[in-house]
Amino acid sequence: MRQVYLDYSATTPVKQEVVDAMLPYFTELYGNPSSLYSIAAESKEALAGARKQVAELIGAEEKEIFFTSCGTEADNWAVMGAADALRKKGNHIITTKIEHHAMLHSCEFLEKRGYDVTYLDVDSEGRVNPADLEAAITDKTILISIMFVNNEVGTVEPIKELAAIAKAHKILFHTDAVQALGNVPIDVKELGIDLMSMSAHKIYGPKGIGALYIRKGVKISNYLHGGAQENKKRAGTENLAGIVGFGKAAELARTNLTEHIKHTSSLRDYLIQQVQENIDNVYVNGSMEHRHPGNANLTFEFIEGEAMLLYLDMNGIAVSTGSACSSASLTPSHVLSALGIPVERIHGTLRFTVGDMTTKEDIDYVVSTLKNVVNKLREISSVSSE
Amino acid sequence: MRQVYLDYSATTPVKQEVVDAMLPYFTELYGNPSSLYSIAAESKEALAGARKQVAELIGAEEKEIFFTSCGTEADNWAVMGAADALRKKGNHIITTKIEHHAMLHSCEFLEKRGYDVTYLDVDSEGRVNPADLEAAITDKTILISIMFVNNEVGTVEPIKELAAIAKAHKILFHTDAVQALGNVPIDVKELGIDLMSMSAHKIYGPKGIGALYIRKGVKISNYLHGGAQENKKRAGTENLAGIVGFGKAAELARTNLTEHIKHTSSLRDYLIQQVQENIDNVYVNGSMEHRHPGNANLTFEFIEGEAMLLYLDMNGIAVSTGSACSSASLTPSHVLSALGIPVERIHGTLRFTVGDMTTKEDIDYVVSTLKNVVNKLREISSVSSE
Amino acid sequence: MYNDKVMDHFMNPHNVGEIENADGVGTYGSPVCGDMMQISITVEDDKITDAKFKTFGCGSAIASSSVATDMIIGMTIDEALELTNKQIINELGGLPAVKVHCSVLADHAIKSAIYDYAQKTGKHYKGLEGFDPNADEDDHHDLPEEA
Amino acid sequence: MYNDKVMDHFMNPHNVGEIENADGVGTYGSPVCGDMMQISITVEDDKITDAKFKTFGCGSAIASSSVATDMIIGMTIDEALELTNKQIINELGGLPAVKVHCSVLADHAIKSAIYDYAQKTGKHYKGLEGFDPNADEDDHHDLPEEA
Ligand SMILES: Cc1ncc(COP(=O)(O)O)c(C=O)c1O
Ligand SMILES: Cc1ncc(COP(=O)(O)O)c(C=O)c1O
Ligand code: FES
Ligand code: FES
Repeated sequence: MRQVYLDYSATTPVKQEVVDAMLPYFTELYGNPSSLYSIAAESKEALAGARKQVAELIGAEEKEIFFTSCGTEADNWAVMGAADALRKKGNHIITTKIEHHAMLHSCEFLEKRGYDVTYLDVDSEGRVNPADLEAAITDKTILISIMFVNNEVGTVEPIKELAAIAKAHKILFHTDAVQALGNVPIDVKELGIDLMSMSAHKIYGPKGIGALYIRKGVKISNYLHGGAQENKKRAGTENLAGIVGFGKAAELARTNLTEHIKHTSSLRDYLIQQVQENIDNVYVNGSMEHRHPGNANLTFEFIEGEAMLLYLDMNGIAVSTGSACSSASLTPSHVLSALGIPVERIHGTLRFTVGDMTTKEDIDYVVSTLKNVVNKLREISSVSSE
Repeated sequence: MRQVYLDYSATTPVKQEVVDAMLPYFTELYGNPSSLYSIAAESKEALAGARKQVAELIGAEEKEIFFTSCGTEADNWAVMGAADALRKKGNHIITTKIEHHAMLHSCEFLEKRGYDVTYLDVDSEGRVNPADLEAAITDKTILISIMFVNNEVGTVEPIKELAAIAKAHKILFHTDAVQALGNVPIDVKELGIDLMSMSAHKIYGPKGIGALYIRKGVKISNYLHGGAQENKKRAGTENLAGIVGFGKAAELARTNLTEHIKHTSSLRDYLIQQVQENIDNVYVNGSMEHRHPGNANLTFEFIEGEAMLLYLDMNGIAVSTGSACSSASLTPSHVLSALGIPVERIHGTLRFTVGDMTTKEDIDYVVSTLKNVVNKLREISSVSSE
Repeated sequence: MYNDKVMDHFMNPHNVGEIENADGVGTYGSPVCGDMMQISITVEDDKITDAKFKTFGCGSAIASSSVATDMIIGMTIDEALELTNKQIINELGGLPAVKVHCSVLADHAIKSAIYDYAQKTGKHYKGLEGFDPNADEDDHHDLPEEA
Repeated sequence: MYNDKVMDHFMNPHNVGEIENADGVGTYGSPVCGDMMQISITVEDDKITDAKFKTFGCGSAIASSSVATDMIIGMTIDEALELTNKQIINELGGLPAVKVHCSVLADHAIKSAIYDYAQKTGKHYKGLEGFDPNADEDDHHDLPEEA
């Protein structure tokens, strides 16, 4: 049976070149980068090389890149580190209703410990209105954190405008760019970003390695305390092979960016067009103009997401759902709710994300399978258009 | 030139079997364990298998193992999580003067935020006196954290006795077992441990993956907030390949434990004996009775550690120093200071750690090289026995 | 996440549809909470001779509907009223903890269908005492979250 | 961590030893702070004609001693007194930031040796004004930590 993976926003396979770059650092060049002997110097050089590769992808300087264990840690560090360092200045944080749980749950943790958090609304396409940000700022605001690209609906936020507002008020601006990295052009200097979270496993690198960009001059408290790694800002023996893999993936993402965007957006557009032609009562969620190139977030009325997902899986197709029944948590997607999508539709929503390995034949197979699955489930369903 | 790596306490090469176990999880079985389709189910199973392997190494149940990004994160989580969760009960933490910086710097961070920390002394062999612990406990004590095996001198602490004292006072007991894992037998149930930190890269697994054992029933706050991974206790997409590698390494450590201890301790003893026979004015630091099987911490009088380290490195030998001039930090080792070793001797100290790949020929080569190096540096030195 | 039996009932559900001129029809849940189930039954001599379902819901809800309708066909009304979600789960060989509530749907929808039958025929059943088909439909989501 | 030139001076240091009947001998540092350097010099007509060192210290301290003694041989006393640790570092092609202080040792030890020579001969040098060989020997460790 054909296998089609259309969940590149959940995670990506590691590219062979990336694995090849990593391999020597397990068995041969295993020295602890903090040690002083020759084999450790090679590890140190490898770290420096990877740091450069990640810096180049986002227009940063090497010493502004701090490796973490994942995007989640980068998010936690940014918000916890800013909250701790700036406690005397204020206790107010502004973020949005559509952030990843790494940000939302960190904010909830802080709320229970004396911080105030404003969660900005978004419009029906998932975009933050800069005027809302402006209005939410108080003299106690110490951090503004707005994601670059939403992971469910793929909406790209107006980061440059938002960062400019933060700057005008001299407030730190953080963005969770985990979904943006390698999918939209990013130049942190031009965009005016102070802190930015990244993760390797969304750009064909390994899982369990991320990074936080900290603009030169920005001071936040450390979050992992211990050894002097990462220029004394993030302790813990470095995930050497993981970092090398992240670096290689970043380099590939940089050199392939234009081609990657072209490839994924054209297949994504083809998918949406084919689905709309072949299946009734389908909605596309999010913005078509400001959108992650691989993302198609689609609602199929009258049926439920997990059921679709499982039927597709039985046909070798991997997609994801943000619906109630999709995961350990049964509450409907906070992102789709924030876009104002009615709950019954949220339950019928699937996220498809195409990636570098996706082909037109894959899409054709997915659409024809999807058509059958939707028909079958609509027959079973107790809800209908009549 | 012969290459001899004698710094297994800094990090270990990853065993080939471990790399082989990891490889499929990069390019083939790359599914995000949180997803619902088949390829993700395989990832989930792989996590469960690794959790079992780690649990078996320490006599824990699978659901008591929570993967982290390193030993440092496990230490931070234990102390920060306990401090946050038990703030209402008290603000006093007891640890020792010889902990790893992951613990010490976390404690210093807490001290600046209203917590009191007692740093217990150790005797000249590096052992904590249980009576000192008993005496330090107050009604505000919420956590006792004492390392299992010290990373510099290799001293094994009387964990069972110390944990029993904590238990008698109903205080949480954490131990940093990063150096103990795979080097001494550990049964968390029999020892009465509540929280225990581990790291894969000290047992022939990859860098950048660790774990915290949390005894069933023990409640500490989360430290990385976000998704529902690790039974909702540690967020962040799992380092899938890293976890699989840790699992495999744990399995090998368990099945090889007796052999590993025999192999390393006999070579270590041979090293010490040969050094003492061939070089004058050498001291062995730490306990010979309660000692990490691979550790030889030796002081060579009248010369300085970094200089020795570099000369050895030029001869293909990798060892480490805890001396002033060994690392970015120039303060003399806090561990050797706590043992009461005079500062001028601390500067002349090297740590040798032997491991599974070490041979008798390696040791012979190291001893004969060391003899020349020590002689040469003593000739240059402005300090002498005269 | 589901065992083979659940997957089989989910992929090839039995008794899908609506019985024309059914003796009793019950629905439970609502699309707003993500699950809605309709069950229709034919009754002869106080025995359920046929049952069909339509379900808007997850794999577990569909599989529960399928196996529950299988189970009640041939039962007396009183036996069917005693059917618990636990029995449905057992018949399915188990469900993941977070999905246990999906089987509650089926047991409620069956009760609702019998309630409809009882209303139409003026019959009384002990097993229906205290049963309110319009009770808070969110109930089945109120189970404690997985530890 | 060290460049080739530093490594070369470290592995094959020049001028190791003590000059018998030296005209001046100076030590700086102490084993307690991890570094101690002794320099002995021969002086003819206010010119340093020979210099030797013994150093207890790290690679950088040994390399600094080696290159510094090389540098002062042939210098006049006044020139030697003007030698700065910066020049020593330059001659070595650079040192890691945390190791800069090690070169200060050499420049102090040289001054101490000249001081000793001045004391013995009753000579006065402008470059020695304000120099106290017994000043706090921990000085060279007081540099700011790397960022
Ligand atoms: C005793 C001890 N604790 C903690 C750590 C930190 O572990 P990791 O390097 O995985 O962060 C180490 C090793 O570096 C260690 O030896
Ligand atoms: C927008 C966003 N932020 C943060 C994360 C967390 O990154 P990681 O999985 O590396 O912890 C993800 C992905 O899971 C994401 O999509
Ligand atoms: S029907 Fe609600 S989760 Fe299954
Ligand atoms: S002599 Fe002190 S660090 Fe080099």
